[in-house]
Amino acid sequence: MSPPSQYLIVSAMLFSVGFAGAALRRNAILVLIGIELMLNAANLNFIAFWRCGAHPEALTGVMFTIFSLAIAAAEAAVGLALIIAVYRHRRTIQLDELESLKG
Amino acid sequence: MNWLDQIFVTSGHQLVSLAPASLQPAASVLLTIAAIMAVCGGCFALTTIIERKGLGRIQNRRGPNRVGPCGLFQPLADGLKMLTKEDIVPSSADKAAHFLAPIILTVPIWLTFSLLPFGRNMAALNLDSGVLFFFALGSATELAVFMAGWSSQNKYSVLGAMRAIAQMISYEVPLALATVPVLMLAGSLSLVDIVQAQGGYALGFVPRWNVLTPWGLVGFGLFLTAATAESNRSPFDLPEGESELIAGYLTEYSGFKYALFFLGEYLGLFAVSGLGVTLFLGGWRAPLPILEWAPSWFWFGGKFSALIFVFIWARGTLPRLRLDQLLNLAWKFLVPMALINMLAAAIWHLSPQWGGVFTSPPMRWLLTAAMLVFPYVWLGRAVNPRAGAKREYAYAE
Amino acid sequence: MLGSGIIKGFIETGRNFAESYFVPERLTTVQYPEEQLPPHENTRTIPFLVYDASDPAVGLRCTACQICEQECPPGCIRIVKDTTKKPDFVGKMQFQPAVFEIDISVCMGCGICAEVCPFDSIKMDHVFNLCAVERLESMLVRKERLAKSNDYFRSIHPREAREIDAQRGEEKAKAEAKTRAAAAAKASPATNPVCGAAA
Amino acid sequence: MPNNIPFYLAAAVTLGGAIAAMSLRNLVHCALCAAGAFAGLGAIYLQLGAEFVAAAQVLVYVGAIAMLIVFAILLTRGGKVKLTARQTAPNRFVGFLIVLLVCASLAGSILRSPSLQARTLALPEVTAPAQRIGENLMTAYVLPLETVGLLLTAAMLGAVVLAIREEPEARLRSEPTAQRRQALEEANIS
Repeated sequence: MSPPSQYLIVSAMLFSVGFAGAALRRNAILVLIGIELMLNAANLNFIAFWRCGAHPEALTGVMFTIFSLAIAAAEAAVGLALIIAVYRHRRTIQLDELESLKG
Repeated sequence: MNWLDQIFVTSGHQLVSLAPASLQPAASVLLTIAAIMAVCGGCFALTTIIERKGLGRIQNRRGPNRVGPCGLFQPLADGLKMLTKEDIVPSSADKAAHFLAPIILTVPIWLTFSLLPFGRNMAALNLDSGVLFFFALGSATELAVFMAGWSSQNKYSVLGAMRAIAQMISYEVPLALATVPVLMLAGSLSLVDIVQAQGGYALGFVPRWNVLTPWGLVGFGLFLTAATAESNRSPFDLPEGESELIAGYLTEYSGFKYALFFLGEYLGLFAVSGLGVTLFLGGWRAPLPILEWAPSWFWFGGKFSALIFVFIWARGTLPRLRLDQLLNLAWKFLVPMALINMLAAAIWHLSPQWGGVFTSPPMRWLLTAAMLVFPYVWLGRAVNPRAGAKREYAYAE
Repeated sequence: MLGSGIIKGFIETGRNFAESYFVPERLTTVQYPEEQLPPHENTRTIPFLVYDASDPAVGLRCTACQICEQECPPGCIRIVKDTTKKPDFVGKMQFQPAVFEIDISVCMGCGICAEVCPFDSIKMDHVFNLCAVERLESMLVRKERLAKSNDYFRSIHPREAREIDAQRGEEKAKAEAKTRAAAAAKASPATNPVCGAAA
Repeated sequence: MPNNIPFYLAAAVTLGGAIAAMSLRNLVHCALCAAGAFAGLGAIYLQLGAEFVAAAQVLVYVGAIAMLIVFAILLTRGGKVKLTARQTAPNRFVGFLIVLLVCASLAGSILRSPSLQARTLALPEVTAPAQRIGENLMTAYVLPLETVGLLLTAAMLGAVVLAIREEPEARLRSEPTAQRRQALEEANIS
């Protein structure tokens, strides 16, 4: 079995990919996917730390991941509903074209 | 009796022990995979011919009877035809997704078979959260359906895929809710434990299967309905409604890829049938104490075949639903009924502790049955408001 | 109650399935090449020509009047008149077709030729196994293949054949009576120019 | 280390899917690759002994969120979006730089941490049985569970309200306008 740092490094790479995507892509849906990837990276950390932590029988990391999953589902639902609502009004979901609040 | 019951397990062990010691874990895994794939593939071939012949008999026809004795080699001929047909990919299709969709559809369904206990000690994997895994793998097929529909770049394909996804998402809810009472009372998500919990006989001869309780009967009905919809079978086969959508998301598929979709459909049917047998019909348990001498896999196979026959019977009987009827049935009837069923199961479970009249089994029976019959009648009226009214036809008569 | 109709349907189809092994009414299909249902009398496929008695060369009812050729909507009939006349069944001198061809790859089986024929000669057949490996020569049916006996016509269209036979019998009897009368008249000095050639 | 091959495979699927999801042009491809990444993570969870979380991951992410994203893409005609000039070369370079920087800083701290290096995982001892998770949810975590339930209900309602289409005729047919129209008609008649 691999040492925990392997899982953490995979998680770090996943997080950085998600972060770069969320920061640079201009499509709102892709930004949302990037955020989901970052959330997943965090979940992987929780599971890895639970697995090799001192008290795995307490299931803390697992419980946290389960709640995180539920919240991610809620976030995706609301986020995508927002994107669809924005698309109805502005006919675009390219973030650099949604600039009416720019000073 | 015991050697016959465990014949597959022991012969499997003997086969594996022939391999060198370092390769034995891999050999065991490979043998299990090969066994499951061979049995399910054989079942697939057999079911196609039995379904066609059964449908024929139901419709006063004979069905295929030309290839081989009684037409039994028809699946071979069909398979040969499918394999040798030209594989056409539309020029505007998204090649990668079009290629991957049938594979992604079939792989999760194969995986589900590793969870089913086909007999005593005959589950390939005893996962602790088996039922949840089953549903997770089932939901992965939705993505494959979307890929197939979208990558074909065909309006009918996209429409068919959208219908299929709407249907699968809607019916996943009652499917999962119908299984919840079983999980609640068995106290486990593992399929092996659920079969274990259905052991023994009440009054010495009535098996303690879940289907023989009021909540189990209702749950089984809900499960069967939702499972039919989930595996896209008639009367819920709108995604492939050929009168409206040609063949739905399969329109642009031909040759071997089409065969894979076909296979996936039947394997999905087998998977939900196996799950239904395990959850409600007592898995591999014998129906009567005096029949315990027959091997456990025989009972599983028998119940499994009976359930498949019920699906074929339903296909030959019921006309296809309209899309709004389909969604109404799911959200206005199946889901509320499943929720009430959960409540009834909880009362069934807890009523012995209340003491008094509730400890006697007939009282529990009456109480839970009453809890379920009245909502059934009431919700049935809500879902079909014109029931009993005389129909008027615009042009006929 | 919800589901009562569904159960009724299940019972009916279940009976269909189970009884199909015992009750012939529940299994109505026929295994085609081995068993064949007799075609209905009014079935029509392609036309054929009726001949009386046993020799098609003599008894062919067709008089090459070419009405069918003109009426045929797709124009699949070709008729060439013979140069000499022969006596028909009432003894009247008529032409016979030297060539009578139907291109059955063009024929649409409408039956108009049979309707317009004043001599009850062209009728619609019941044969339907008309496929061939070649599409020109074997699809062009000539007089020899078209000619079929009146017995055959009686066997496939018994009702119509009975009527026609009765009618023709009447006509023949009338013609014979006329000839007899003419013969009787010949014995007396008066002559009848119509029935010059008594059979 | 043959034991590690499944992990490397799952990690490769996860990272490859994530990178493809963030760099491909076609939005539907992006969503499908993201679904692949989510499924790969599920495999890693399964390997780590968290069966329940793995199943929930596949059920929620592949079954629900990926489908939601795909539906949103189709509803916003995102599959056929035109690329603007700004969305090309510099982006990719900057993205690579960001990935490298973030990853290097995180990986550096992970690799230098002595407590992580020392501990290795012992495989068979730890699992997360579903029964224990359920007991935990019903005892220690009952308040968070209720809160999540409330949050999900609120999110569902919010999503419906946000995404519901406002019908133009509905406003015409609404009460005050109808009254006004009736009043206007009466005025016209008189």
